[in-house]
Amino acid sequence: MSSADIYRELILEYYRNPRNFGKLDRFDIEAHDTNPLCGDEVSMQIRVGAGNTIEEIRFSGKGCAISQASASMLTELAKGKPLGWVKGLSKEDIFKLLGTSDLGPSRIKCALLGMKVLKTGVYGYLGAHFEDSDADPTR
Amino acid sequence: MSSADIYRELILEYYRNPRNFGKLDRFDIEAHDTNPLCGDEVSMQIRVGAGNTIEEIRFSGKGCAISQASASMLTELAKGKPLGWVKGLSKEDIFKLLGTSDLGPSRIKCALLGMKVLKTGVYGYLGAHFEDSDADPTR
Amino acid sequence: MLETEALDVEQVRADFPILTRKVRGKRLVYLDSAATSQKPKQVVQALVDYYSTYNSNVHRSVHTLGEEATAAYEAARERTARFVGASPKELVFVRGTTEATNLVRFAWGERFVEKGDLLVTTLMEHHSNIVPWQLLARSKGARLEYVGLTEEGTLDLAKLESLLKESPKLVAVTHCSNVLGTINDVEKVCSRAKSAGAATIVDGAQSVPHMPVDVARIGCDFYAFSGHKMLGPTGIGALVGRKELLEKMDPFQGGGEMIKEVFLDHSTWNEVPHKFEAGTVNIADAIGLGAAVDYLTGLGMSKVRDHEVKLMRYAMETLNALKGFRSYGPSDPSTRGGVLSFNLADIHPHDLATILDEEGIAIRSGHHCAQPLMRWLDVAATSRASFHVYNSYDDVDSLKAGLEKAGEIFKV
Amino acid sequence: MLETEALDVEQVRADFPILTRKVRGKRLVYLDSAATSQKPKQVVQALVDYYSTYNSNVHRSVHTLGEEATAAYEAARERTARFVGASPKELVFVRGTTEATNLVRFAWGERFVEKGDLLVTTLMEHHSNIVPWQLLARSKGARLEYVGLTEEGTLDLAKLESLLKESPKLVAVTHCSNVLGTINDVEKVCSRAKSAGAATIVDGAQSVPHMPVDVARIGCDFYAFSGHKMLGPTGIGALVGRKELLEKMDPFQGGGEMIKEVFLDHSTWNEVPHKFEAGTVNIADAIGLGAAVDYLTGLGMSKVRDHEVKLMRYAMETLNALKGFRSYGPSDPSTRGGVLSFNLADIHPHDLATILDEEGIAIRSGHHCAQPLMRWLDVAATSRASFHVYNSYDDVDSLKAGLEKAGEIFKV
Ligand SMILES: Cc1ncc(COP(=O)(O)O)c(C=O)c1O
Ligand SMILES: Cc1ncc(COP(=O)(O)O)c(C=O)c1O
Repeated sequence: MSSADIYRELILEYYRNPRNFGKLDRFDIEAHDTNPLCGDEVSMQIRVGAGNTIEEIRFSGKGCAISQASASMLTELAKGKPLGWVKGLSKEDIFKLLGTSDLGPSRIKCALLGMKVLKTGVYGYLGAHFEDSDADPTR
Repeated sequence: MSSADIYRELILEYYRNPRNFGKLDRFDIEAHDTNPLCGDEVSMQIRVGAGNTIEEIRFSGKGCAISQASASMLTELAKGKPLGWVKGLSKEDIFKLLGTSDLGPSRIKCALLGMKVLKTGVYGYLGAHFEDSDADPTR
Repeated sequence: MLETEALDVEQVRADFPILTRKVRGKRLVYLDSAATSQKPKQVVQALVDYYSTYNSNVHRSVHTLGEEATAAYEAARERTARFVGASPKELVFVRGTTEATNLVRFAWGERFVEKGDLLVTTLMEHHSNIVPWQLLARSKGARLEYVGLTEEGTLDLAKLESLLKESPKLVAVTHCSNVLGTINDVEKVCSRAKSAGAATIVDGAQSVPHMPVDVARIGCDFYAFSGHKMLGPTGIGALVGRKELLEKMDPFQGGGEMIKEVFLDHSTWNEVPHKFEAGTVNIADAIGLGAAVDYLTGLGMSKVRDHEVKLMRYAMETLNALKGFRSYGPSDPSTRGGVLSFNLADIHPHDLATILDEEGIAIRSGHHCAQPLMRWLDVAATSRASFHVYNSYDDVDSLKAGLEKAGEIFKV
Repeated sequence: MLETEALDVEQVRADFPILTRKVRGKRLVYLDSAATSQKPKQVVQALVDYYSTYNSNVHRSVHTLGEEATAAYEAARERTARFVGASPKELVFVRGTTEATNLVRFAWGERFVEKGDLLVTTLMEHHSNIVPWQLLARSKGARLEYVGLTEEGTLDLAKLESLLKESPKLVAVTHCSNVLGTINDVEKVCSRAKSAGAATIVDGAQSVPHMPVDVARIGCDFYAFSGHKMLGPTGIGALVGRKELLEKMDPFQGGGEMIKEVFLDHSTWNEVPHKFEAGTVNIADAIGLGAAVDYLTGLGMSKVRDHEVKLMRYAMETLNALKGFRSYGPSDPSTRGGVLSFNLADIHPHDLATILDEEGIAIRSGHHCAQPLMRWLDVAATSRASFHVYNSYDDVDSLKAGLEKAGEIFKV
């Protein structure tokens, strides 16, 4: 897959006009992470609604098109879902959102940063333990 | 030169029956050094006589035949000489005593350990500065 | 300069086997030498020779292999020291620049820095010339202050002077910035720092590989550099230090080789530089570094420098014409080292690097281990193209074409 | 054991180009593997491949070469970790055993050891497992005590027990002595130390190269070893540490790669093991160590061990018959590693080594970085023959002939 394919309209569109970008006034969950190897940053805030659902979700951050677009796409997908749904999220889901899995190992970390932040936040809220290996492309 | 030549009678004789081995009751100069790379040790004591001569000299130490024999031979040579004579000593003098210069670089350090101790002691006594390079086989 | 005196790039390239490799079907255009340089076959051959004919531990050995290995290791020390104008007794082999600054932190800093002391570094440093001083300041209750930068990305010398009035214990400065390319007048900085009573450490990671360096003229107390950026193997580098200072310092790591005698309750130390080389040293790679020094010496460091200035001039002219192209650091190529950091419109450097990679072009993207500088530049990251002896105008042209393609994809 | 299952020494020897070399006109008889082992061509080839096809800096790179180098480096970590029964997140690449113990001294010791604390090591340690604890004790005002030895050169376990009653903070012990050959029951020592609340560090420099090792079974907190003694390149080794402990520890060296974020006044750290790998790592040699691990795994570590026990048995039988021959350490070859220290009459080990060298035989002579042990043995130095996979009965026979010649020259 060529880079022209990776950076198709959709990703560029989300990069330049990210959905759910910003902060919430009231929120129950907040998480932040950076990719130490490339410096990308993503924060997420979630307001939990009735029945432990993701009532509202916002992200902010800076970084490459892949990290920011995938975080933005993920917030759209997550909105309205029960918190427990987050546990089932896998990297394949992210690849589906992005429309590609053909990323080098370092770019995969960019793609999965949003998911890592979302899981960290939700698992912390649920009192569960986040297993790093899920977001580790070397495994 | 083969090792049978290096370890000729003379060196073995000095190794097993070192001349001037031991300690002085009264002495004006004392110096000690070890070869950190192989652990050989040599100490020397000198009693300074009239006209700044080496009136009495003893050495002690432990180590290989080459380090101990050359230190012992050197004490014999030095005895009675003026202190200033020590300054002119060079590694060639030691090779002459040993009857060989065909030693690998690490064994040269063994051969020159006695001279290094003698120079350190005498230079200290004369207030002079001992230049290491003299006894450094890598120079 | 006569044309015959210039570097013969084609001849140089023939010494670097990796350059014949294809990346994603394209010719490899390697523009990431500031991260690590490629290695000429002479360096690799030095490793192969060592391992296949005289591999042995050094210094404590009486047998032939051991004496050959020791002689080669010490000869490499001698050649590397002479290469930067130092004496071999003043050169400690370390893993690289980072280990060198950390050695100074522990062996000099823990001994000589006290509560309330001031340490000075600059905003353009690599993390390896910042974090050790942060850790030292924390452990000793000292203060760490930064010399800021001018608009052009050079040191704010007025700020330096005002910090020097506070009698700092240490001034740490890079010879050449790995992001801005700025070459600092380290001779002047060290002389001013010395007058103020400060010890000085110069980070030579981006200078020693690219220009003639003479530590005696610079007049610093410590000078650090990495072998892998100067055509040498990974895992080896050097700290050069003034002998009297090295002798006064505590040892760094404890173990074999650095001791003179070990008793149950205490130990005494070997002579410098061995006092700082604990345990089995990186014999093969030190010898490989010696071969890299020979290779560079053979080319001539002035020629290497001239070549890179010419390349930089061409690159700046060529790339500045691109829409949305913005570069950082001094505008005069002759005052910079061979690194060019830039951004292209709103394309994130990682995305840019991915697109260029598809064209066989290797650049670096990110914070370049200089986060404080990134914040000062007010960017999250930059792209960086960096040169070495094997780069040519063709490589710059390829980069330009790659950037044009990226501009199209991102609809810049 | 079926004969067909034994190591095929001739086949192994064909992998080691250096063994075809002549020394002083004689066949090279290399009996100094405890100092550093020779390297099979597979290891050297891994270095050549790296440098000539995918050399690049790791971890911070988006381009193809960088991703290949990163993948190879991390794969080497994975294979090396599995080789000793650890997880890759628990394995820090260092220069060698010495850097590993010093890392623990600084990153664990400076953090967790306090004034008045007790540190315990043993009389049979290499300087690299003594000097760091002396320095730590001095810097913290702690005490260092030694477990003594029995007549046979094994640990005095009664002394260990009495020291454990004083609740030491650390017990440092070697898996296999580089002088006596003694293999310690480190599983037992660690379990006793753990019950007493002590952290444990095991020096695996002489065990990992020669026998199957499983750190999980040993149950230590830290395990250290060197690549260059296990058929790998110089300049690389490993510290294995329990993940929770590594996470709690301070960083060691500061710089690139080990940080997460750097601000002007403080920094935060990367995840383990990267937190302890500051600066550009020794990429090529880590990959080379991975190749050495593959080579040893291919041979099978049990076979390696069996081979060395057989050689040791033959050597002890053969050499003990010589006039004036005296060896040190346990008398049962099956309880020892592949090192045999000895003296021949009153011939100093250096003189012996010089005479043997003339026969092409490389042995080590001196204090073997174990001066406290030398004092306990009441000798200034010993000679040491040590074995690895490429040694054969022929080598032992050559040694015997060489010692006989030395005896003649010295008129023993
Ligand atoms: C038992 C033992 N521990 C530690 C070391 C030190 O290893 P290195 O010199 O590779 O750091 C050695 C070898 O020199 C050794 O034999
Ligand atoms: C200016 C500068 N200083 C220090 C370093 C650190 O060098 P190393 O990673 O070899 O320790 C680098 C390169 O990474 C650099 O560019």
